[in-house]
Amino acid sequence: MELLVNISLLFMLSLTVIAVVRLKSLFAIVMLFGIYSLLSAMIFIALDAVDVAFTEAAVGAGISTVLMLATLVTTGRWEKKSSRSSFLPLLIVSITGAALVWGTLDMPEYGNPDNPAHHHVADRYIEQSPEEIGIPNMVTSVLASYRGFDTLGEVIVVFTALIGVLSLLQVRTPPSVAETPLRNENRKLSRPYPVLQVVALVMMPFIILFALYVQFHGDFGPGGGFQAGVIFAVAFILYTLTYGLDDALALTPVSVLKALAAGGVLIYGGTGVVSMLLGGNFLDYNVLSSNPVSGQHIGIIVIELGVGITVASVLICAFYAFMTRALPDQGQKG
Amino acid sequence: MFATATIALLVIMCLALVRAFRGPKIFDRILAVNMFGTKTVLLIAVYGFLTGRPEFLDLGIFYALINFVGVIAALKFIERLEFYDEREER
Amino acid sequence: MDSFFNEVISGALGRYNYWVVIFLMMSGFYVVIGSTNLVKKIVGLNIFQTSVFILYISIGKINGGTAPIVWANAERYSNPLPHVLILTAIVVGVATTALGLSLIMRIKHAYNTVEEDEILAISLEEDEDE
Amino acid sequence: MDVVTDLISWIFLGLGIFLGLTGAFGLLRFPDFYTRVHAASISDTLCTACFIFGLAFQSGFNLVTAKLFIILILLWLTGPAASHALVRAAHTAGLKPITENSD
Repeated sequence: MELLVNISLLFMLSLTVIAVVRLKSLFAIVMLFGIYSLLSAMIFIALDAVDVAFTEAAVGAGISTVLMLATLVTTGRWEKKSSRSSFLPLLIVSITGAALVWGTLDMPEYGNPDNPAHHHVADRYIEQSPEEIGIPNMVTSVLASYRGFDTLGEVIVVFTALIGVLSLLQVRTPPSVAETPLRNENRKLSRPYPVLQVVALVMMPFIILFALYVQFHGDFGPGGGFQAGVIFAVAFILYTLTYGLDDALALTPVSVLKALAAGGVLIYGGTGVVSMLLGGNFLDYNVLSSNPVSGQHIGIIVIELGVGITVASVLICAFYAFMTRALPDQGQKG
Repeated sequence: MFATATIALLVIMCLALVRAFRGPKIFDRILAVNMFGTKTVLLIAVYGFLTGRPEFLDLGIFYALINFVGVIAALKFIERLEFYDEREER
Repeated sequence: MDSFFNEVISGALGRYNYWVVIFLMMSGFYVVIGSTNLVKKIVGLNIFQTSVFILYISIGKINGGTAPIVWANAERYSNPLPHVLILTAIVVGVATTALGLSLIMRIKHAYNTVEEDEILAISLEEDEDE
Repeated sequence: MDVVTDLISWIFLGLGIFLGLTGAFGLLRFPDFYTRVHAASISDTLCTACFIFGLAFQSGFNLVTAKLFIILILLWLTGPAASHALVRAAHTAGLKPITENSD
């Protein structure tokens, strides 16, 4: 049965990809990319990677799709007919693909427990992490503790990407207080989607509650800082889409977001420095408390918080920068 | 019983996928994506019961959410594009 | 002869998902090198990236295993290491996608097009003018 | 007792499968966008409910059931809202429904 699910999901993925290659309407391509992400997240669930499925759905079907759509608004929705011949790319792709397939023939069979990939460190993570770190979700303990350096690097990459985006695109400054009454008056006159606004308003607190649940329940179930950060960002994206950029900017000013993005990285790095001051290695949480296991607990909760804050504020801020380009005069329009 | 439900959901997803490919209008595609997302949520729920570990329903909650936000974003940007033309989407 | 066919079939069953993933990867690659529209290239890049993720996760799957979260009834768990690697890779992926898309927006602003060959033609003209 | 709950959840799941397939065929076979929305969104709402009830009878009273009902509420909130917004956007964009005189 699991085999059948797996095969049909892979089949649907291939169909989606073929459609993406053939279509010329970029809007349709981006919508299909959303489907592609949802499907691959479903495959991750079928392959037991629940944490990864969480992240992929959030990032691929959520954030990436929204950012691509925002880009399409400024760049136009049709792909021009290419003057280039498609023969050479096809040849290169076929040769590369054939070489890769040839390479898989030497790979060990899929799913065999004796495969070399499942031994060495993986055994240790599975057998000892519940005792050493004391939390049931092995992915979180590997992510936050055993491979804490790596994760710190990733958080810094995300932060750097925000710097890049902000140096390329400006976020609009919201209108001053003097203009605000007029704007509100305008909005009352032409409320674009009252039903959506009500639904969004009802959902906002629950989304944020859910994000907090994912953030702090990440030790016990699928979830953690990365996923919770994206969910926070999704809440504000929904608000921006239904109420307009100006209201969202009034709610979360860009200066605060920038400070939070840097602050998250600081919390993460600071935990490492504190553990050094207490006599351990960098990011060695054992020394944070008299009992190593509760030290690990404290360390993981703190650094996951840092990750969550950084990811959320980076994504919200990047989204605002994109919206500034995509919907420049939404304040007047309502 | 869960196996039957899983197969039925996969068939429904395939049918929605066909509509997403064929268009013809962009709104048809968005509708198909919306339906596809709903069925994915149900598939996650049923698959959890099928494998005997139905505790990952958090994912289902989140998929429902992300699907909604995706559809709203698509509509919002379409509205802005002012590019609705009678051309068939191919 | 029979044993040869049996070997081929069992080999194919053990590797079919690697092959599908390679097909997906190559389609993404084809979009990147074959199309001239920059936004479509980004979509192709994302497809390529996601199929690499699927490859990693399928390497981590163990038959009869379950998700690597401690569970009383579990016989064995799938390998958590690829999950960690891919989880962080996905978030870095969205960060780079955002950067790429904002570059495309600037290119549209500067050249008024996002088609690769038109941009090349414009910048060649500018070079000749100088 | 077990037989009864199994039977009830079978009935719910069967109904859900039937409604889901109806909606999917409607999405595929109906002539224009507005009729497709009709087919997809109406069947979707009840289909979701049937699936969730069918699964809830299987799981009994625990956290899983609570999560199932959260999913149900969320889908009931977002599904109709999304359909409404979709039709409204299509109408604003000038998409004409097929009427008796249009052919």
